[in-house]
Amino acid sequence: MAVIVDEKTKVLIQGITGYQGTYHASAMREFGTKVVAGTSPGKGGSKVKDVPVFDTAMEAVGKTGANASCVFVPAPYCKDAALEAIDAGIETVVIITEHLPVLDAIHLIAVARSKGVTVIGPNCPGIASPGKAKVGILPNMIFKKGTVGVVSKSGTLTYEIVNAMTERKVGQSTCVGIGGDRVSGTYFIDVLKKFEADKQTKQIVLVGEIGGTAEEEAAEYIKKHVSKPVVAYIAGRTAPPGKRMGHAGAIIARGRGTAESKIKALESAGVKVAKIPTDVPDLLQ
Amino acid sequence: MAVIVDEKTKVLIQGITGYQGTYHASAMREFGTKVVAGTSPGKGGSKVKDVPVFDTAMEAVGKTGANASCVFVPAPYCKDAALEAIDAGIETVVIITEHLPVLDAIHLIAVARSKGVTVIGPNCPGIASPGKAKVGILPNMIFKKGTVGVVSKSGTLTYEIVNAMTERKVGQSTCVGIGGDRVSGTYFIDVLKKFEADKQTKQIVLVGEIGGTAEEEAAEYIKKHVSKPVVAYIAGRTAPPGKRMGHAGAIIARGRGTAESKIKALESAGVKVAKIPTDVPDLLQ
Amino acid sequence: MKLYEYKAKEILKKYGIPVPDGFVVSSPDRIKTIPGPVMVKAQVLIGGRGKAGGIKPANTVDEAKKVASAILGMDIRGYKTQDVLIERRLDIAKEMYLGITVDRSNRSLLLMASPSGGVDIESVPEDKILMAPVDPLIGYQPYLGRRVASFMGLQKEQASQVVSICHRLYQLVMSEDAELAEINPLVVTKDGKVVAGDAKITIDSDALFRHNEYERLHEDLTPLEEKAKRLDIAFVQLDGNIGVIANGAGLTMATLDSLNMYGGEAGVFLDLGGTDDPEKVKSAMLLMVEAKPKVILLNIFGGITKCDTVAKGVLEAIGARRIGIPIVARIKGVNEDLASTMLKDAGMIPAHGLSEAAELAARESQKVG
Amino acid sequence: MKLYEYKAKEILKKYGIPVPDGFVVSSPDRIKTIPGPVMVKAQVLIGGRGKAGGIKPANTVDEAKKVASAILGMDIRGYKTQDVLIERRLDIAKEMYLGITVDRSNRSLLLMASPSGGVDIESVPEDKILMAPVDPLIGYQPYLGRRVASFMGLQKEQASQVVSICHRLYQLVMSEDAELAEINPLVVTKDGKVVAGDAKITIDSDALFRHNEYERLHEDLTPLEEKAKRLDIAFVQLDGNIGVIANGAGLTMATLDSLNMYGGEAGVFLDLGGTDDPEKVKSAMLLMVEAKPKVILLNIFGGITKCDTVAKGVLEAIGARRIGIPIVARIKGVNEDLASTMLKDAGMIPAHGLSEAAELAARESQKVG
Repeated sequence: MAVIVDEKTKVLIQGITGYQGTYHASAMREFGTKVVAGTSPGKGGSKVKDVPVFDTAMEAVGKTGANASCVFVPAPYCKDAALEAIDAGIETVVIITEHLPVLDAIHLIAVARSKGVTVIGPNCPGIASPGKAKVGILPNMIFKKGTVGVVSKSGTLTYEIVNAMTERKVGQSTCVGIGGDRVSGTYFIDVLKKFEADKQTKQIVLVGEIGGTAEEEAAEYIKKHVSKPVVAYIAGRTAPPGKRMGHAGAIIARGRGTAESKIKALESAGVKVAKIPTDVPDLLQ
Repeated sequence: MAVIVDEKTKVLIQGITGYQGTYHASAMREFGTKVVAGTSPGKGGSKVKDVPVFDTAMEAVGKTGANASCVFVPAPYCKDAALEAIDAGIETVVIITEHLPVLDAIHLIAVARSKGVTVIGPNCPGIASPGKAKVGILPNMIFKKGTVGVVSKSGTLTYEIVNAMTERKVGQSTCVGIGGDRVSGTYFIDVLKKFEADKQTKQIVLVGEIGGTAEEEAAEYIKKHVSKPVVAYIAGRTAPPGKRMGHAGAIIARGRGTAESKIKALESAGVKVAKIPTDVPDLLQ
Repeated sequence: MKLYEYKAKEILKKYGIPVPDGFVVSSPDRIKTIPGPVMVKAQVLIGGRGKAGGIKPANTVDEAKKVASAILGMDIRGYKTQDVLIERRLDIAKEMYLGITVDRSNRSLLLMASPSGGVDIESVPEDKILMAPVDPLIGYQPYLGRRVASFMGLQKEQASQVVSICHRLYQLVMSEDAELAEINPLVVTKDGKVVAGDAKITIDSDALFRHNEYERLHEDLTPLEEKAKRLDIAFVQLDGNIGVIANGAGLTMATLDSLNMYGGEAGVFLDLGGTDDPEKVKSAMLLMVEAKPKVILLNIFGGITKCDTVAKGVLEAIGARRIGIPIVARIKGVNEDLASTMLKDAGMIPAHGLSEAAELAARESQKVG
Repeated sequence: MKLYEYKAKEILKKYGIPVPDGFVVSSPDRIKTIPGPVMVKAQVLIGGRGKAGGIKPANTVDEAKKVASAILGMDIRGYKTQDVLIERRLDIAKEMYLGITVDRSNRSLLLMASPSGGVDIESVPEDKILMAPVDPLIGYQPYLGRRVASFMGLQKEQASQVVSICHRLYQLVMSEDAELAEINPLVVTKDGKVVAGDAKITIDSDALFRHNEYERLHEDLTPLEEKAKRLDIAFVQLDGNIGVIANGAGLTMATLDSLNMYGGEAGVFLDLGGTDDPEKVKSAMLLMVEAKPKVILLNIFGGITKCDTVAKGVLEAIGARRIGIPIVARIKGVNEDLASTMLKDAGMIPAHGLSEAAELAARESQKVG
């Protein structure tokens, strides 16, 4: 089982000839992922570490059957690349690129949703189902196959938590880094729904941060629809109000979206909330 | 049964205060249709023949539960009105307006399809399920409740054929005038699929005309998916090539879309094709 | 609404698509200088100009004047040449095809491209034509241009020029409400520039309300066509002797088909669209009289209006004049019997159905022969 | 990137949204004439100007100069007033609110409107605020403007002005990549005109690559903030004495939270984003030294790079200087033990986990007091 990516996932790397693209194509392969194609306009016909490179996503999908893509294309060209993947029939688009203009995100995600395509990101570390496949840049060494589903707005903080779990021999079914931009293709609720339905997943870890109301909405959803135990951590309890914390997602505005409101909402939905990230494994059963 | 509109249809008339809107709101009511609301910007709060008028479709839907709309708004404002209806949650939008710019049609139909909304038209006479409901401008007097489903690109020609059927005591389940513009919300195939699934419909009449390839595509579909008997008439056997016949749909281009090619395709799919429109009832069983 | 090549190229230029330097004249005297060796091209709204002798080279001003004199006034497949475009001659390395049109089946715009252009695009084999629908919700994105450039087999410099031209052509179509915008050939010159060799643009006539600038453009219409256009009546001139008036394209065509079955032939037809508005019927009747057919066949299927009201309009149009030709009239709907009587009393031949009307009109037309 | 009111109004004007006549000056001497009775408005990027005395009326040039003198240089909630906007005073009949911003939950733009404006919009009750998401696939259509006008309770003339302003504001947001465009108050004047009384526009800083015109705009940044911005490092000044460097917003916040648990307080933090690029870590270290904290806490979770390579960068940054303050360093990932040894040898305090690092840094900070 696992969610979104698994052993059937065949990955197209968009922007494979760049430093990040090349490095992570290898890392994904080392994780066990089927990396079947790359794109780089004007470099069609070449290879990057045995992976065939195409000029267009249409051709890459046609010739290799890729069904997921991992986008490393720089922000000014990222919307174009993601829409190209969608138009070519890709089902899951993981956008690593950061600093994507919010209007670009709004348009491409609306198109994806209208066509039933899953977008993860932008500005996210990607997704990993240990023992099956990874699409993204999460470090390979931190994972261990298991039964805990992890969904997180954060990148390195997720690594911290997953690493702490693995050190305590608590394995993961799938770990989804959804990214913390204001507008993202996948929110907590989308992943919670999948974890609830996934047989491999027995418990869920949710990692949120201040800003926005996605955690409050997730708490509402958990209360109504999630039967599996959920453990959470919310970053930013001591963050200064009104300061931009590196993410657009971390703006505190109008009294909503504070750590307190999120923690309260989650606790009232029966979620155990850790005080510091490394406490998360202790709260899992 | 019947398709698309029936006794559960509650109609919003967009542009109800215009001559056509007012006239046909009455005619639809006389047909037995539940006409529940009208819109006319700036005239909210008034009534047209007992039908409450609202400023916006959102308000009309919220207050009356309208689930279908009939658009009489002039071409320059028609796309706006249709999208307003879609955004307000209307499920079936029947666009009577003619001369809608093709780019407007492309945009609004794409939006509708992405949201699962049925658009009929533009430039169509609408749809009638005798004994249940009519959304459009088809003349009330020509119908008789029965078991033949009619789908047609044409307006008055449909009236001619339905009238001929009724005079011969052959009743109709639903009659859909899909319009002959180059880009329409509903094509033959969309309706054939519904007629095939509809229990009330026992036989199908398809009225096409030269131009485009919708009839050829319908023939292909009938061959594969339609088990009910189909009778067709194709207008334009003697139309001069390359002349515009009032509809954009009636341009003969590049040897495709001729009456011959359509008739041949339909006959090879087992469809009986009438030589003149009034022969249609003879070919029904 | 089809635009002349010179107008189409003006528009391409406005959107930043390279076209050859040039100018348009309606008289050879207006040619004062030329931008190097040129082509002199007849401006007519029909294909096959080249074969008809409407496109000729010239190397000097005098030569250009001479060639222009020969082409101006030339009859090309029924169209009189009123203007010529004098245009810098391109040093052609490669001719390609690029176009955007409406794709009915996909309900979208369609980007079409071929590495082979210049010749009749219809004779290019299918696997040499890229047909890429533009998803309306996605819109044009650069990846479509890259698909085109890759299909054309272009590299680097030329590829990036083509990507840019695709984008600009799409913007043109969207902003100008073009239902067709075609560059054929799209030329790669010997010095590596990508330039529009010829251009066809058709503006969606339904969208003219938002493009006043096109309303004033010249169209080749006869006075009757002009009148019909103003009345929003489709007017078509054919070869027979029966004038047909009907409402709705399908019904009009079915009327012609039925007429044909009985051996009659339409000489002109007027399609009122799907209306039975008595004023419009009356205008059509007056227009038809001006077209001087030998027999008139009127076939109106009534929707909104009562038949007697429609009949009254017909009588008003005809009543005053003694036109002395047979008029077969069929008006279907509420009060149709009353209408029949009225028409009969006024000397017309009433009919009760489409077949009967067609049969009667065909018979009358054979009489007047 | 927030724009000053005068700049925001220039942009509104460019898109055809009416604004009062006016001009901006940085010195009272520049006021030569005024367009009738005016308001003199401090140009600062913070709310509450009026209450702070930053907005004053004037009726003559002399009065305007006097008022401008008083306001220029004024400190408004920590911001120094460098410019004033001199603007024709509006005859206000009604004050409303109109704005477009990003709606995270709906993943769309959100059109917001209220019949009550001018006051702090946050205190307007919820049922007096229309929140209409703009479906991204539909885009703005006039019906949205009609909903707004109807919600505002406007009729005819004013309604149609508001419909037009909604459309233009949407075009502005789309074309200028604004993440916020707010007109508050949107004024109906006594002679029935709808005019933007005040305006806030924030341009999406991620979209500046397609808006060179904004790159040159003045921003109130300290030299360190300026440097951090160039390096794409988030830099925030706080009240404590510990300098925190971490990679990723979530990890940075978790580091602050953990620090707080152990009684430590951050004085400045640098967030590198989700990278462990040794060059960036090194730059951040150098920047942090300039910020002169009492203790430095470095917390890097390694992804791509080996820990010893990251440690080498840290040592290069620090090595040359004797900064004489405790540095607690934790680098997690491949070769972390080697990195620990390297840092320890250089006199830093290595830590193995987030908690340990936070605890050590808090303890050091209490020592230095």
